[in-house]
Amino acid sequence: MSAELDSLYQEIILDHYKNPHHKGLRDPFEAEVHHVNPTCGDEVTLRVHVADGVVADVSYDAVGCSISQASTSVMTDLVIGKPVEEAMSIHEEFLTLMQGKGNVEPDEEVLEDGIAFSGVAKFPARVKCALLGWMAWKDATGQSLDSQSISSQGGTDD
Amino acid sequence: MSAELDSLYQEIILDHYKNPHHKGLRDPFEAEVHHVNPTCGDEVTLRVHVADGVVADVSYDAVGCSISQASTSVMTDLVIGKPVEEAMSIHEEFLTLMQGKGNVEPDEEVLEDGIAFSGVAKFPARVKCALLGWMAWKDATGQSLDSQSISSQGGTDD
Amino acid sequence: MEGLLPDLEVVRKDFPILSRTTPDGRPLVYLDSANTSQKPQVVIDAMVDHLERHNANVARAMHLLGAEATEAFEGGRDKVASFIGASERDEVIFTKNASEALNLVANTLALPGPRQVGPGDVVVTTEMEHHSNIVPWQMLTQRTGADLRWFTFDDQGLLDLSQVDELITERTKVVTFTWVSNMLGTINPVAELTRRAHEVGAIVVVDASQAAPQLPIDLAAMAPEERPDVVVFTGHKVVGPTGIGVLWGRRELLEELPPFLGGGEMIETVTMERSTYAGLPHKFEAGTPPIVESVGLGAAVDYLAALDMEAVHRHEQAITAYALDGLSGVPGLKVLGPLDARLRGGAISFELDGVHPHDVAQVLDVRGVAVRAGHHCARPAHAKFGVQSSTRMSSYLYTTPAEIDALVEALHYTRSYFKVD
Amino acid sequence: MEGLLPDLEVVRKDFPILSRTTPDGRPLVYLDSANTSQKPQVVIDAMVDHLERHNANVARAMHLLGAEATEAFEGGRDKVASFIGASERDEVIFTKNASEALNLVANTLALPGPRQVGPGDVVVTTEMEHHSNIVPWQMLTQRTGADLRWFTFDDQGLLDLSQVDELITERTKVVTFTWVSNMLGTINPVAELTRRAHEVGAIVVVDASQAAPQLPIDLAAMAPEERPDVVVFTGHKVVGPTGIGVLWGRRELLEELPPFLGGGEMIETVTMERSTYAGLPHKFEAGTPPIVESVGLGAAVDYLAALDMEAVHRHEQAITAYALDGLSGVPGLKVLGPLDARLRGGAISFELDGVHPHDVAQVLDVRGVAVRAGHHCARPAHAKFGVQSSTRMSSYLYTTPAEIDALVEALHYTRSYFKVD
Ligand SMILES: Cc1ncc(COP(=O)(O)O)c(C=O)c1O
Ligand SMILES: Cc1ncc(COP(=O)(O)O)c(C=O)c1O
Repeated sequence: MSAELDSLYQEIILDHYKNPHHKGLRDPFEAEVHHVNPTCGDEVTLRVHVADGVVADVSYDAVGCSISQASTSVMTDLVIGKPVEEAMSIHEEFLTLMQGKGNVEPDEEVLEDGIAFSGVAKFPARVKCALLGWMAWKDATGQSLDSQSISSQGGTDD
Repeated sequence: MSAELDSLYQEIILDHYKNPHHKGLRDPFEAEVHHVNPTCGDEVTLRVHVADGVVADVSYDAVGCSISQASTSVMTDLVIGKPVEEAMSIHEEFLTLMQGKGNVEPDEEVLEDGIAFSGVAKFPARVKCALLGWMAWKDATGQSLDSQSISSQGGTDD
Repeated sequence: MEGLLPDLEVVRKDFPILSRTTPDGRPLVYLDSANTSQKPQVVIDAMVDHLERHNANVARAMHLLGAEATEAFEGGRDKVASFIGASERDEVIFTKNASEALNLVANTLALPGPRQVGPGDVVVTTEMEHHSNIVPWQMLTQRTGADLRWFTFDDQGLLDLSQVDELITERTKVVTFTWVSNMLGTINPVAELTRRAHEVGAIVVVDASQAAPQLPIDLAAMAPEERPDVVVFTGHKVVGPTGIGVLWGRRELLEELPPFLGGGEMIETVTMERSTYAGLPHKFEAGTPPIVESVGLGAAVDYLAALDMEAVHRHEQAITAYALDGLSGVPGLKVLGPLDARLRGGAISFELDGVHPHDVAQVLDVRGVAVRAGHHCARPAHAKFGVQSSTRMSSYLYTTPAEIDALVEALHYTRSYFKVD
Repeated sequence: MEGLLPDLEVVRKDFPILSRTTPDGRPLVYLDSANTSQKPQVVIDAMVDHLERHNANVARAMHLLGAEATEAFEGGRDKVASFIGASERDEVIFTKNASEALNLVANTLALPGPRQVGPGDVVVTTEMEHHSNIVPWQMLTQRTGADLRWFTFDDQGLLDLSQVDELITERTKVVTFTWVSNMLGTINPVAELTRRAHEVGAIVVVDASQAAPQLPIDLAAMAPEERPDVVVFTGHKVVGPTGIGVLWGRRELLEELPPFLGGGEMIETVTMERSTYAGLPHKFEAGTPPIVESVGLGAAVDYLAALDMEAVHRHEQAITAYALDGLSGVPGLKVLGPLDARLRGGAISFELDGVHPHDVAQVLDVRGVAVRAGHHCARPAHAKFGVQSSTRMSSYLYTTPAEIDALVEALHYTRSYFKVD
């Protein structure tokens, strides 16, 4: 029984929960989103700053359970500094892991601390928790890119 | 089986169905009502003329099954010419018979041809058919009396 | 007989109620399936298993039973989505019945939003609709000042398509019609009407309450311009339980419509001042959804899919042809609707000269033959024939030719009982 | 322990799911009954018997099965009417759940009629409502230009009744509140609030979703001025099935309200141009009603009545007192709501310092203890305490003191697992 719990609450997760990385809302950013898990009320407000096709910063403020907090923290570690395209593919990889019902073998090269969440995939009710921050990031990044393409379009119009 | 049917479709009922009494809409009348059985679409338009506290006439136009047609016909026989109060008590008696699920012994003195409907009480789906005309009569008679008390009130006001 | 379901006797064993008898020992001949279908044992068992072993509320619950119940409930949605070939499971909304689904669309079209119907707009329906696809549109048009117009139909029970240009115009915002009529049996030309409606930018709402039980529906296989925007049906007619209906809608449309009922499950966040709403499908599912009903409906559509809806359809057509033939031998009997089985579904309404439909149904019932008498919630279609009511037999996948024989024989008996001739 | 149901172990045997175990063999401790209740065998059996032997559509069908199904369905209505002491069976309307019942009232109050709510009118609710008793009124007031106002509550979770004069005025058209809170557990003063509302001519809508399972309700015994005009509850919380809710309303009020959903069953007559509507209860029951659900609900309320609702209430109070006592021994645990069992129902929400409610529920689940974590569809009430969510245990008639012990022990374990202290 404790083994079952331990597979969910791996040390890495509890560490990130107690000491979240990159927390707090920062400037500059192109997009800010607010995502909610309607079932349980967990919330995240998240900002993305993209510069030259690279995820320059992700900052956030969030309330929620250990899984949602830790996964948001791990996500920032994984995407900050990466080209947007690469970051999106990490997102894909994490999504695949989470939706795999525990049958997907995570690639530590790509997901780093994220592999600690492979146990979460066996708890369907918690998958949404683990994805809250990631979904917010994807949404915000999409909006950042849109706003940039609009402003750069605006540029060519001049 | 045929016995079961025969208890429902007694000769008297089929006779009234084929040759309904008092059918057609006539003057004078104080109230006209239109009742529908929403389940099956059977309809009756019925007029009541009350004079000196007596049911002077009941006339009607109706479409419907043998039970509803016959029961309306029998009803007119029973109430026309009776003091309103007595007619209402016949109505009560018929209602009791219909709602008795076949366990009420009808009083032929009061219900005359109406006793032929005692078999109907055993067919819950048909009870509404048997009551369509009676309910319309009760409604119209109530309205007749109301209209008379209003006009007689109107009289005292002069 | 050709076209019948293979192993029909085995299939019938799946339906416990079919072995019931009347009080005097006659076998039950259930010919009222357009009203509601009977349930196979697997559907009942799935519901029992759920209630005895997995019952919990869904979505909100994080515990073992909650996870099981949620999986079972959402599994029902997946099965329904695949049964009708929906491209996305979240386009499947559970309502309480087909009527609520139609009201949901009609009500939300009255509210502010990109699809709002207003004065001068036209809503088109048909004269052969079930009341549930008339009254909601009367309410919508009365409340918004829009005009309600309708296709009439001919003596054969076929829609008068010559009215298309007059009815479907730039003013038309909604075109709604039944895929298969529950009274006439008529199968309407969904693709053609939908294409015409889409040409003027109207949305198309199809009442598939009678189609879903009888015809294969494959939304994915339809050309987009011929695919309705909304398709509704009801659980209890597809061998599933009461208490659940299905509204499939194109995602973009469902997103444009404002929410209908407010409450638990359909919100994103709530403060006392204002609320925001959840995404599809939950936006339209206020309160505790029909959980055990979804489990039952999932088992039901799986059962139908395993039989193969093409085979079910062939069976219905074979039985319907046989019934039309048998009925034509009853003197004074007039069928209201198409006489060609290939143009129709399995509901056959008829009049019998000299005997009121109630009385027909009553005599039939005493002989164990269950049919419906009345207006079948289609008074306008009856009015068209100048009658209040009719008698209707409706077969389904478990109906045998021998049951049709029993009906026909009982009709002959009815005539003799009432001494017609 | 005093107050428990006599023969509690025998009663528990009525509920098949209570003998389930977790994957590693622990007994299931179901403490999520405010979310949904478990079902006794008699309810399941009644539904099975109906589906296997008596299934047909109701009202419309004149045959043997149709008559049986109608009697069974309407029998459910009779049983519900007697369960709540309604003076008239026709005042009992079946909806799909409590949420639809509340929406029905809120929606029809927006329509033209003697009760229509308009600009300047006030609708009063409370800050402790379930979302299903907030969102419909937000929608109503937003659509009509009326004002939505609300009672707040104090630290103990009790309504601030000093606001009565300010909130309930001549402008007030509707006062609505929950009888028993699903989050705080608070029991609200129905008689007093109703009397005050009636003094200004407002109608009173009571959400009895949590009250009906736990308290005896006897409408007939209430003084007319203290009797609410509408009382709603939901089938699945009173050991009945999902897919059915109850709206009881005073006849005169229900007659004043226009119909809600349009369609089959709720009409008197239909032409293409206009329709007239049936009388109560059918006026508000469009489409095929929840038939097998009424059968299940009828068996459910009969089961509760046989146990005796006074005894069920005593049981809940005894268990709740025992639970409050046990929880008070868990360090860092704070109950959100009244601490006196006599002032409250059986739902106890709490915070545990240092562990998020999700994580509490997760650890408890692994130990077989099923509780709910989240906002329990009462975000405004949570916001009041400055939190998004809480953990909630909720007992019912089948809950034993030993199950409360298991909860308390699992909470101690949770603290040690997360190394709080
Ligand atoms: C107080 C209260 N009101 C309303 C509801 C809504 O009930 P349902 O979800 O069955 O519509 C609930 C239960 O979820 C409740 O606890
Ligand atoms: C064509 C058609 N539409 C709508 C309905 C309404 O379905 P429900 O009563 O389940 O809402 C029916 C069945 O009664 C029907 O046959």
